[in-house]
Amino acid sequence: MLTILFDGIAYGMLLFILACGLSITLGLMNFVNLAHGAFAMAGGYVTVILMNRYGISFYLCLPAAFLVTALIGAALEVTLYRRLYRASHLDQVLFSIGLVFMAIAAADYFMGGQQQLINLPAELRGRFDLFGVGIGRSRLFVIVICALLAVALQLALTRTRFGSQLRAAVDDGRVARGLGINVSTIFVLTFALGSGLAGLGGAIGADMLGLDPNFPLKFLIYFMIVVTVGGTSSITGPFVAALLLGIADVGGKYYLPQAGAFIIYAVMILVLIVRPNGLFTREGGR
Amino acid sequence: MMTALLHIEKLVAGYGEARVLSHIDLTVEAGRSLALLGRNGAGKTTLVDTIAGVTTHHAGAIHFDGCDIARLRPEQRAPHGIGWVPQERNIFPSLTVEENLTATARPGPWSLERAYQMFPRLKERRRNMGNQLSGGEQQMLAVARALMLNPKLLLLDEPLEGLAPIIVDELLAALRRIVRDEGMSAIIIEQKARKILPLTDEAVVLDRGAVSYQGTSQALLDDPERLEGLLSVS
Amino acid sequence: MSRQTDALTLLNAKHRWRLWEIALWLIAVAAIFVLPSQLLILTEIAILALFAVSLDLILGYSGIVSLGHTAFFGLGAYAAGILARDYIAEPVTGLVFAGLISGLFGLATSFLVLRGSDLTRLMTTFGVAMLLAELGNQAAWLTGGADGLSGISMGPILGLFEFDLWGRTGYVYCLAVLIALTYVVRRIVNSPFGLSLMAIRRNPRRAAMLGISPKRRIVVIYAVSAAYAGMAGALLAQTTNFVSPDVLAFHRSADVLLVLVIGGAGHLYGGIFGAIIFTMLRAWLSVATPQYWMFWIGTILVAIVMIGRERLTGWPALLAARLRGREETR
Amino acid sequence: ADAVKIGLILPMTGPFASTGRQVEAGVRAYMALNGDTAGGKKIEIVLRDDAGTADQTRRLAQELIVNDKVSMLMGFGLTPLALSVAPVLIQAKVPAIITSATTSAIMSKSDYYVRTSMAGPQSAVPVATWAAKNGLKRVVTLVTDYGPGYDIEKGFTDQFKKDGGEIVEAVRVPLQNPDFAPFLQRVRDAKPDAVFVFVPAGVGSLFMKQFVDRGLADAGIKLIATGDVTDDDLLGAIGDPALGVITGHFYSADHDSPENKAFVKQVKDAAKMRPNFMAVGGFDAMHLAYAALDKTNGDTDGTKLITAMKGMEWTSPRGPISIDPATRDIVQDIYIRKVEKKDGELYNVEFDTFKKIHDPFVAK
Amino acid sequence: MTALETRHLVKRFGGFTATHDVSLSIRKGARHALIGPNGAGKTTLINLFTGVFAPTSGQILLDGEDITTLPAHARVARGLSRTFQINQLFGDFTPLDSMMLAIGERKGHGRRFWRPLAADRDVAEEAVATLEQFGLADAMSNETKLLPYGKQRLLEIALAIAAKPKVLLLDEPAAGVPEEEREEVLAIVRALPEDVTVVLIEHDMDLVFSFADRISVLAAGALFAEGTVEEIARNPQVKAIYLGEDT
Ligand SMILES: Nc1ncnc2c1ncn2[C@@H]1O[C@H](COP(=O)(O)OP(=O)(O)OP(=O)(O)O)[C@@H](O)[C@H]1O
Ligand SMILES: Nc1ncnc2c1ncn2[C@@H]1O[C@H](COP(=O)(O)OP(=O)(O)OP(=O)(O)O)[C@@H](O)[C@H]1O
Ligand SMILES: CC(C)C[C@H](N)C(=O)O
Ligand SMILES: [Mg+2]
Ligand SMILES: [Mg+2]
Repeated sequence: MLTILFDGIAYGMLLFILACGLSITLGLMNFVNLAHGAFAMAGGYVTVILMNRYGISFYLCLPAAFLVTALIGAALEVTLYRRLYRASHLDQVLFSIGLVFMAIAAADYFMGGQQQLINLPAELRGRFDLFGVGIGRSRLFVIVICALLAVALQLALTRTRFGSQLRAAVDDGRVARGLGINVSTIFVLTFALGSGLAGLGGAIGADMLGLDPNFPLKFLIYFMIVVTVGGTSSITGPFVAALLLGIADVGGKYYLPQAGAFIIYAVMILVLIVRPNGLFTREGGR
Repeated sequence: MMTALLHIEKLVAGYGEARVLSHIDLTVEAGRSLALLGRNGAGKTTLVDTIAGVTTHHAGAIHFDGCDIARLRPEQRAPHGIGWVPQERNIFPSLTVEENLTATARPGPWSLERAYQMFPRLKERRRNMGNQLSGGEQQMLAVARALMLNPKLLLLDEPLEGLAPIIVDELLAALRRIVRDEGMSAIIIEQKARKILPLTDEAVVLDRGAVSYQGTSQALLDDPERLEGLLSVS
Repeated sequence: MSRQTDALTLLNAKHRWRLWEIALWLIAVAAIFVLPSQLLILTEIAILALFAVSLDLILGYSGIVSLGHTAFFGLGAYAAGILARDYIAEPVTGLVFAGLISGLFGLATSFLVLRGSDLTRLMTTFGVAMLLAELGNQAAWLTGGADGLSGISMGPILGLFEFDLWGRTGYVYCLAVLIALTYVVRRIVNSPFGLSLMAIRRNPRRAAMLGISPKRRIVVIYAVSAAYAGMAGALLAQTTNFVSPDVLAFHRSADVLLVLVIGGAGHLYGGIFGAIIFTMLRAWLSVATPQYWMFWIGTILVAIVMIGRERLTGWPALLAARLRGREETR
Repeated sequence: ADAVKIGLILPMTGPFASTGRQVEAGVRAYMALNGDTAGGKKIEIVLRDDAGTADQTRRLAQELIVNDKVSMLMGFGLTPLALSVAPVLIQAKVPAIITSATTSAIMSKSDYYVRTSMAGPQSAVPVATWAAKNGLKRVVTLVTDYGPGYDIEKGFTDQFKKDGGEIVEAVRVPLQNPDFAPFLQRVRDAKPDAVFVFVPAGVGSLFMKQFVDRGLADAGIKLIATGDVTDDDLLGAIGDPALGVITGHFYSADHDSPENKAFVKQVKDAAKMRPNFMAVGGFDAMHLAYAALDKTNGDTDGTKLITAMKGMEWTSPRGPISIDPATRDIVQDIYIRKVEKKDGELYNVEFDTFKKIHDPFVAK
Repeated sequence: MTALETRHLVKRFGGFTATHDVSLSIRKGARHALIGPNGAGKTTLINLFTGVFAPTSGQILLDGEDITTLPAHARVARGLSRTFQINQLFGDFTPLDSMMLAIGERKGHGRRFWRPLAADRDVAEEAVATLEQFGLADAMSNETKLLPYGKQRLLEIALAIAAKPKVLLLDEPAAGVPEEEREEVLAIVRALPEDVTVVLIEHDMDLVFSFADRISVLAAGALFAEGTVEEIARNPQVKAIYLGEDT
């Protein structure tokens, strides 16, 4: 019972870590970056290569995955994304799906089509019992990392001047510039952060979700669900949404296995019927 | 000795390929205020926005405080000391009133307290999101936001629009004080010439993107017929 | 008065038949005779084009983004498939039936697209499609479940024309349906009703203040669009004699969205051109490099956006002139 | 002396791309080892990607027949993909050799299907028998929620009950399912002797890891499965957690025969991967095509080719196999294997054989 | 005869009361002005009238009919029309398109989906005539968003008038309109038939005083004073909180 709750939380947290980068680029920067999953995949492959080819420790791989994808993100922002902030959402969809296709084919070319698996260090494998609750070590690790990340991000984006400058830049880039906000720098940093987080998510998620060239498409939808249900104006929203969805999904599949595949979609639709703009919305905003 | 704070020479600007302003020459001394007048579509907004850097600059120089800023990006101009109140106010909707004020603020005599002192209404609504303000409150916020940049030159595009008469009086008086006492300069656009001419030093009238009058405000005030002629639809 | 004549000329220009429009359809008809070996892929294009036109009705004209449009497509395919398998094998009956079923389902789910942001709509429509897909999977007794619906054998169209292995009948049938239904859309978007849709898309608040009920209009057009998608699905089921569960799969919703965006949403012909371009490109590339064609498609998509669709092809410019004031805002 | 074309339709992209990759490797390996002529004619492969979408499969099949004039079709990664071409086959009378799709239902839909992969629950039934014999009494089944899954679940369950076992619970996992936790927990809570599993190959490796992580093995629950879970292609990547897992399947890269040695070496050299059961499906499909053409002396009439294929028997890399003349389906040996380490690499090592297994769902 | 009436109207946003127990009654055919300090709740009131916001409590009556819960478009159909303080236009429509829409909808053509737009000659003629009245005819085929602000403002008003309302609500119509044209705009409004009720929100006192026959003053969400132009102009409290000294 509590084990299921724990598993649900862990699964939810994994969704969060994968989706929080998207809630930054989509939610805060208002860029429909469907290529988010491609960055996550990049982070995953960085980890796989470092661990399996060079035997580097998993713990070092995580920051490496973050950095590498953040750099890739920054590079793409400067060369491509930057020019599309003002394009229509549909153009952004077209563009980022194009990137996804390229990433899928490239991953296939360089890494092959099969599942890539990583083996976590021994201390993260298996599970232990705590008051009768079976706690998977790797899952506990995911929960801790995500909780820290959620708090840090929420503070950074709502309590700092950087956060408000970012939102201002997104609201009205022209006027933000006119008032002295360095929109390009802010965007490149934020975009790099969003991609880096995706990469980190990919690195952490590779163990549980697996990794193959189709990753960006396979999981895209889960990221989108989390961000939509959570609402696009904060980090807390997706955090709570991820938890809710994770618990509902795991719990639902446990107790009502016949309805397994319906649950996540049903929960999403219900939430959106009751709260069309997601769980957490500021009344204002776009 | 007074030097020109802003000196514009042979400026041509517009939107993309379209040229709206042709060969504008204009000077604003430090500590002086300038009324920018003209009919609907004359190019007032375009001129002010060009100084702020958010239109397309085609040719000409904009000397500001000793350097040519014509080719600087807008975000590089604000730090030189330009404070801008766009015509449509453009309050950031997803920021609170207070965040709207602090996000772009620069150090100087204008602090949050002072802004609130000038517009107590804003203090009452400080936690409101930018798009949950009344029209007049947005206007106040736009002006306060520009002041918090602590600029040397204020660009005010119809700043009185939508404000209650009593606030208009207060704001005009305050602007006058600021210009006189703090050495800030201001360019003020206004549809109702008679409202601002008494409070500004200089006046410029634009017509179809070119300067059709340049002189002191007093001179225009003294010559109502001339003023009428410059502003009415020919 | 000359101003009034001007105005009427301007308004008339919007719905005048253009040369390229007529040419397009003539070429499509001529293909029956000059491209007999390509009829299968042309059929596929016609079906996808109809599907894209249906999406354009809600996306391009009414501003409702959907990532679940395949719900209606799939429903129509199953409806037509089951009808043909168990009851009536005549295709046109099936087409109408599928349109009705999907239209009704569109009507029933339209309340979901009335609220929230683009993202909300994207995801609720997507969710509906996924639920339907899962339902189709579970209701194996009716739909054949994951194995798909087989055992369909279509009767001759209107009792007269048999489907053939070369796909000639199939193509003529699909093309005829596409032309007829595109003509209907053409009437709709050039009517006062169409204008009100475009207004709602741009500013629902102002539209309401002109006495328009945005909700009712959207419900109507959503149902029409759903019926169109259903008919596209029916065409697929009828020309392939099979309904696979992937008629409800996510990638189909995504594909049709891509197709429409490539061609340009809100242009009526955008979906049609998009379908032609996308299908041809994919077919050609996947023959040239079966493993890595996605890379090249991806590159092309990125290039299209970076270079700008308008600059790539001449026709949107023509259209822009024709539909001045109607292109999407960007 | 004109060439005979064979249309190979596979999912080369999308979620089932690795199926396509393996089958293609098998096909190419056969041609590399056996030359490119059969029945006195040159053989040409025309490869098409259907991305796993049935209407694409169908269109490609039709185009290959009408435009490219292929004499045979081959491939078909998934059940619905195979089913979608049935009407075309019936109309065009062209044989289609199924290299991957496994559902029983396919074969009856057209007389032009022949299969070289696996017939329905062919490997599940022997696993059930083996399990019952080896003292496993209470078993939970866990299968993916789609056609082949149902077939395998039913095959296993029927046989296992017949042999006196008890099915404690039947769990079905959605095809799109990122986390196995709730299902595994259900298995664990049911406290069975063993869990019988079928999930498609790629997912299978993830399943394995979570199975171990959840400590099911420690809780005394044995894992038995069809060979998909310990796919040869992924076994190395799964690593030690896979050790000791018992599966039943028709092919292991470790199968000890000269045919297999040659096959494995060829695929490893040419495609830089270890062949799995999909690859061997492609390999044997080619053999069948070649043999049929030899028999008809190069006559490409579809009906003659099908007749030639019926009853064909040969030794495949997987072992002795034949085509049932009545059902056109494959008859093959099913091996019970255990994952072991050999020369530092993991293999499915065969230790028991069930001979000449037919599709259990089709009365002999 | 009252055209528009509110009874104990209240609107709260979270903890903030924007409309505070407003009971207002506007006579049919009135030229009524609504003034008050910034943030007093004038626009909110219009939004309540037109159904943009639902009131927290209280009632709204149009011609004696309770319209409190009617959706916006149904109120328009009953003769309520408005302009927005901040332009709400169809940026990439032409003024002609916008007018065709407004007039067509008024005539109930909006459900016609088979008849081409251009077939409605009478609508087109009226559209052009209205555009001419507002000096927009020359720009009728340009994209709205490229027009100068003042012209856009005129279109905003023209659209509201095209609905031939019984009650017209104008929220700062003159903002951004040059001084000389302000008078012309109000002249058009003034020239509306006598039984059309006009409610004007405006901070330009010259306009208010020359236009209105009655004025209500709103402050902090509540009705603060009401009376004729002279009464209000002389009211010392109104001077203190709103008008200032020199008006
Ligand atoms: N974004 C734009 N793109 C192209 N042309 C524009 C754009 N904005 C304004 N214009 C044109 O530039 C000219 C000058 O406009 P501007 O807004 O500067 O006038 P203004 O004097 O500020 O008028 P107003 O009194 O109405 O505010 C007008 O003819 C207008 O149509
Ligand atoms: N959606 C909202 N949420 C919270 N507060 C709001 C909202 N909309 C308006 N307000 C507040 O309600 C008050 C009244 O606003 P309203 O727009 O009605 O003022 P107004 O009288 O029209 O003022 P102005 O003359 O400045 O336009 C303002 O203080 C505003 O901040
Ligand atoms: C490749 C496998 C997943 C194919 C599956 N057994 C099917 O028949 O659908
Ligand atoms: Mg202006
Ligand atoms: Mg207001």
